[in-house]
Amino acid sequence: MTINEPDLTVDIGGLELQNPVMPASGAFGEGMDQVIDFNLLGAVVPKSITKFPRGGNPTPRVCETYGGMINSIGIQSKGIEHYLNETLPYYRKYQVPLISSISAESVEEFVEMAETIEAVPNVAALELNISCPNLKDNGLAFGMDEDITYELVRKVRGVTNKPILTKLTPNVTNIQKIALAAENAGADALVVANTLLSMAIDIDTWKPKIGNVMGGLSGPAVKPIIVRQIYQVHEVSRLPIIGCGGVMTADDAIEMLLAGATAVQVGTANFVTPTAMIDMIDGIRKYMKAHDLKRIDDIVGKVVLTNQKKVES
Amino acid sequence: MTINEPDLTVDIGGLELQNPVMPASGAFGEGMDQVIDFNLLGAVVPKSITKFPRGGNPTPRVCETYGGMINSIGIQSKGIEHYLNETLPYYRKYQVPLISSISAESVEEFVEMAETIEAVPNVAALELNISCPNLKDNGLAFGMDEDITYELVRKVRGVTNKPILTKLTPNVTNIQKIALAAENAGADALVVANTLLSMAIDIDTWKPKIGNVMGGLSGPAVKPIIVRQIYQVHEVSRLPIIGCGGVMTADDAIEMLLAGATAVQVGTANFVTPTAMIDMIDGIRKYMKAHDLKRIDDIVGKVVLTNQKKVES
Amino acid sequence: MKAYDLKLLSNRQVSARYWHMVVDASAVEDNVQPGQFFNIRCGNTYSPLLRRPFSIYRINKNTLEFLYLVKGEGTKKLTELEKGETINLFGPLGVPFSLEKEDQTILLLARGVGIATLAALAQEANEMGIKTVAILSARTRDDLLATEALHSFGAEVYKVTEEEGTSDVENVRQILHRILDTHLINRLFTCGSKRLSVLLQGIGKERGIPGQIALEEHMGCGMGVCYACVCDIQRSGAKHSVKVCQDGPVFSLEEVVLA
Amino acid sequence: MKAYDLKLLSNRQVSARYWHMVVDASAVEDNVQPGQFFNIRCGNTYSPLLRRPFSIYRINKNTLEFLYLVKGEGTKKLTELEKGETINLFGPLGVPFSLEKEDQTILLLARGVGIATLAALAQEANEMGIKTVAILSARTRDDLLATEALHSFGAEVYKVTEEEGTSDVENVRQILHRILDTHLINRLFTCGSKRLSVLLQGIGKERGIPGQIALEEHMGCGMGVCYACVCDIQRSGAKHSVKVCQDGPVFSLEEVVLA
Ligand SMILES: Cc1cc2nc3c(=O)[nH]c(=O)nc-3n(C[C@H](O)[C@H](O)[C@H](O)COP(=O)(O)OP(=O)(O)OC[C@H]3O[C@@H](n4cnc5c(N)ncnc54)[C@H](O)[C@@H]3O)c2cc1C
Ligand SMILES: Cc1cc2nc3c(=O)[nH]c(=O)nc-3n(C[C@H](O)[C@H](O)[C@H](O)COP(=O)(O)OP(=O)(O)OC[C@H]3O[C@@H](n4cnc5c(N)ncnc54)[C@H](O)[C@@H]3O)c2cc1C
Ligand SMILES: Cc1cc2nc3c(=O)[nH]c(=O)nc-3n(C[C@H](O)[C@H](O)[C@H](O)COP(=O)(O)O)c2cc1C
Ligand SMILES: Cc1cc2nc3c(=O)[nH]c(=O)nc-3n(C[C@H](O)[C@H](O)[C@H](O)COP(=O)(O)O)c2cc1C
Ligand code: FES
Ligand code: FES
Repeated sequence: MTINEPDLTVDIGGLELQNPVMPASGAFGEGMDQVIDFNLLGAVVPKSITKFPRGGNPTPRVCETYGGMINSIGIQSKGIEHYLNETLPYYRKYQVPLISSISAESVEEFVEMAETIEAVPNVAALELNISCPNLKDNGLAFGMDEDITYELVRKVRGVTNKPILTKLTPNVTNIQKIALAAENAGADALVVANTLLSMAIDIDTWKPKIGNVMGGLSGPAVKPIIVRQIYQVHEVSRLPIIGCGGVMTADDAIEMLLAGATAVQVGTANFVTPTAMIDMIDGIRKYMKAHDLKRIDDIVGKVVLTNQKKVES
Repeated sequence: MTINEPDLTVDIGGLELQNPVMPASGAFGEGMDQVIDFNLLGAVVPKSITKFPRGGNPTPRVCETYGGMINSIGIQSKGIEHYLNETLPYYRKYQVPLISSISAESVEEFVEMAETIEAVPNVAALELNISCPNLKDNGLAFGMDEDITYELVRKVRGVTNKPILTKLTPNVTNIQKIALAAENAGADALVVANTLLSMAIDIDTWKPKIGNVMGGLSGPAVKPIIVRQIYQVHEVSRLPIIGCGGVMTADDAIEMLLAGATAVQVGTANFVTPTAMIDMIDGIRKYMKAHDLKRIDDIVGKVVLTNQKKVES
Repeated sequence: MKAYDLKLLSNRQVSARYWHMVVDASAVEDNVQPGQFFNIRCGNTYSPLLRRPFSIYRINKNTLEFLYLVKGEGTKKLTELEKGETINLFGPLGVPFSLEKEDQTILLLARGVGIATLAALAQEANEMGIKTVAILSARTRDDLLATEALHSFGAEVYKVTEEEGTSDVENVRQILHRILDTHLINRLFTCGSKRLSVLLQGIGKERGIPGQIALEEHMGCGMGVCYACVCDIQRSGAKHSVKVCQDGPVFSLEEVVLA
Repeated sequence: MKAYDLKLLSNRQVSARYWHMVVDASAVEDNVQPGQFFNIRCGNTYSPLLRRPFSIYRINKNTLEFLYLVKGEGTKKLTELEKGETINLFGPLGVPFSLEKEDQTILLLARGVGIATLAALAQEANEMGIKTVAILSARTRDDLLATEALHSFGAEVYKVTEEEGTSDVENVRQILHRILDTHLINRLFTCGSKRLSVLLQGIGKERGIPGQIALEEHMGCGMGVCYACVCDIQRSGAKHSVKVCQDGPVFSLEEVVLA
């Protein structure tokens, strides 16, 4: 008797992945190759890169909250030169697609960086980090504005043929509008979402627990907010969604798939359990077998709303 | 030797409270009089009332997430008549100020209800619940729009001399703008904030865990997001802020005071520990003694930012 | 009602899925009655955050007993507590069952954990000199936990299980009719199964026998303030929304809407 | 490096604020060296969420020992773990101290939990036939925990405490100069105090003695991917950002920026 193995492959805007689990940018890197086999992942996503080297923010850069962590690293980066010369060549030994996350200070810089990376064959797709809380502007980010999102994605679309993943910020009034702006501008997929702008204060020292005062919240605490946003985006957009925020286990990943995600990114969980992504892939496979599901598409967006009398709030 | 007891009184837009701890609307009610002495609270805040009786949403109306709970009650209400004839008279036996939270379907209805309540002597202040996720409009609420917030508060201001507390929604891109809109329209205080729109799905049944699909997240999980919003609102507004969201202990209350709140509202904690608010008042008093703080104002907004090199994100 | 820190006198597994817990209740001031429940904190962290409601299984002079099914995170955490540890119980909450002095014989129809809820009632009936006939339904014979307790209260017990293929509604209907044909039953009580409650509601109406039902609903506060636990009651031709935690969990079987 | 589930062989309080923990390390494949650390999961829930870094206090054939100060939630949770339970340790992580075969005598200046970090080094020095002189600083004499261990490694130990009023920088400076005047010290090592590190850095420069320092910083990943744990290094006239978890925790005392 041969057991039919479920098919875990997914298509993210033309990019075929062997399974729907990949790291979240900034919570993954070369150092992890000693702990997990990168070739088992759906994709690899190195930390967001900036054009010029950046020093990042004062320490402490991370702190804990109940069921979550706040980080304000400040996209410490060695710049795109180093990325092209050191980071990308390092990843060449792996067979899984590499997604380049880029972060920039202006639309023009995004375009410039996208152009540079367009020329690199071993980059399979671009992820536009338009969502990092930008403390210069009191936590505002490109991704908080519909028009800027549209313009930014549109211009990047003009210079690249690689799939464009747009990473949205959850810190918005209406994520559907931003999602549609990115879709209309030509994005191929949406990452929902980055971290929730947060703050914690030490009541003994009266100082913020993060050197940079505010930072982004990630981890289990944020999952219900992100699941809701995935559901909302899936309602209006035809683009594949990559769920991100509080995915710790296969169960969390499956919940996001049911809400409408086609894949997930994993950040904080890597710190808690270095093998989390591998465990998750195994767990999804087991779940599919147990529920006799053949393909990931059998789960995506399949949350059951019938019998749910929708009553006004 | 007489020990100088710290002074816990606070002034919320002209309303003097004996201490900065009060219940959050919807998570408090008459049934609690068997568990705590309401006369020890800073104020009482009955559940938001609507003009007409409302049935509320399908069950299950609550579910749990990591460190939080989602609720979608749907403001089940017996209508303002019942409120005037039964609820308010019940509270007359207590000496602490009563704050009436009102919820409405239109600006006009808010005004109408405010007018009705203006005539009631034992209502000390009005709380405008402009922030409940309104599922009719895909989670949109009055408080998500600057202009509507301004108009709504302005019109209510026109019909009442009672202090107006405006309860903001945290589900916005820029809470500072909404806060300023409310302030400019004549609000006396700001409640920061209501619940975060969320969703959870049962991966066994594939159904949403909340009958109404989405609901509002409260509890420890959301505290860092709310602390950040208190800090941001305190940066731009001169109005007293009532922090609300994840206050479980005196330490949480103090953290919000440091961020800029003058008082706190307590919701979910009442379910976990029915005496939570009383414990909290004791805890704040102890903290003030231990730190030799004379008044609540010695804490409000006193988060220490010096030596904090503000570096670009 | 009050939140009590009570000492755990015993907490042990009694079958594959059920645990039995005894707490020292000498500090509990209120009078505890069958049908009421306690909202119990499972552990002392914010995970799980909310309390979990559990009916009182047996009411003794200085102790209270609970019988619980291990279902999810909360009940799993409960099993980790050990004898001698302290557990926080909020209660007693809710409206109890009511027996009338005139009652001669009552009928209980319980399924699964509903057996725990009705066991306390059988105890009280026995103390009042009222005879109990009980139909217990469960997945397996192993899950028919309170049978002995019921026997000790002098109850006449009928058992049906999936395991034996005897628990289908049709069979229960036949047993019910047989009992009602041969006993003078004054009052019906049920808990634990929607299907069986619908059945009993119908038969009660047919035969004009009054009944009571203990309902379950997800709870926030347990004390009537949050409106999480509502259900509908049909009274004088109109639907009314009531709160399971405060107006119930025991309702009139005739009035409850089992849609 | 790897995340190991190891058995707790012992976990007990050794003074008012410190605990000592021994784990069965027979499964640990990597060679563990003084100055390295493990990132330890304190409990198995998401609260605390992040792992906590702890230096290796003693490295034995089949066991590893840790000495920890009970500070906040994570270390409090650690104290709740009992002998026989399993604990998840991720490591060994980071760059160890380095001793040279030519070294004759080394000097350790440790404060508080820094004593735990340097104890493993004294052990190695002893095994290499290198003599150790150690100055241990702590709040109370009770906190000077590893004194006996250091003695057993043949170290010459100087102790200063707040309790005795001997731990001020000026006094430590005098002790340091006295030691350096009377011993031929080849290498300096320090851990646990910013003020003392600044002092030792200055004296090392004055006297031209190379040194190493083990730093602490709040960590996210512990494996060099998140950039949470950075500090600055001054090298060839320019400042470089380095990661404590991967490039350290041991750095050259001359290069580290102790601003
Ligand atoms: C009045 C009343 C009396 C009860 N008496 C008993 C009893 O004596 N013995 C017993 O084993 N069980 C009883 N239950 C059911 C018991 O409360 C649930 O099984 C328990 O809350 C499950 O918690 P969990 O964390 O293990 O499961 P999970 O499924 O993980 O719980 C998740 C959430 O759903 C809620 N929930 C899940 N199932 C129920 C349910 N059936 N009713 C209400 N809330 C639920 C939980 O309280 C929690 O908030 C009673 C319920 C009510 C309302
Ligand atoms: C490389 C290294 C080796 C260490 N070795 C030891 C040791 O052998 N023995 C020992 O007792 N302590 C050691 N520490 C310090 C130890 O990691 C902290 O005391 C511990 O993390 C505190 O956790 P907590 O939850 O009890 O305290 P909390 O203050 O509640 O911790 C809150 C958060 O801050 C972080 N944090 C707090 N203090 C420190 C600190 N000093 N360094 C880094 N992060 C911190 C925690 O990791 C956590 O994320 C070491 C630290 C580092 C970086
Ligand atoms: C330490 C840290 C650094 C991060 N750096 C980046 C980054 O450089 N670019 C980015 O787009 N997101 C960054 N993020 C956000 C994550 O990619 C992810 O969106 C977030 O952590 C939510 O997922 P999680 O809950 O699984 O961690 C970072 C997150 C953490 C915790
Ligand atoms: C069950 C429940 C019902 C609520 N009902 C209302 C309401 O009627 N009006 C309102 O303004 N807020 C309502 N809220 C929101 C609370 O007032 C409060 O803003 C929120 O719970 C965050 O605080 P917490 O974390 O302390 O619970 C409700 C919250 C809960 C949990
Ligand atoms: S649980 Fe809150 S009203 Fe019943
Ligand atoms: S802790 Fe993540 S880089 Fe050091």
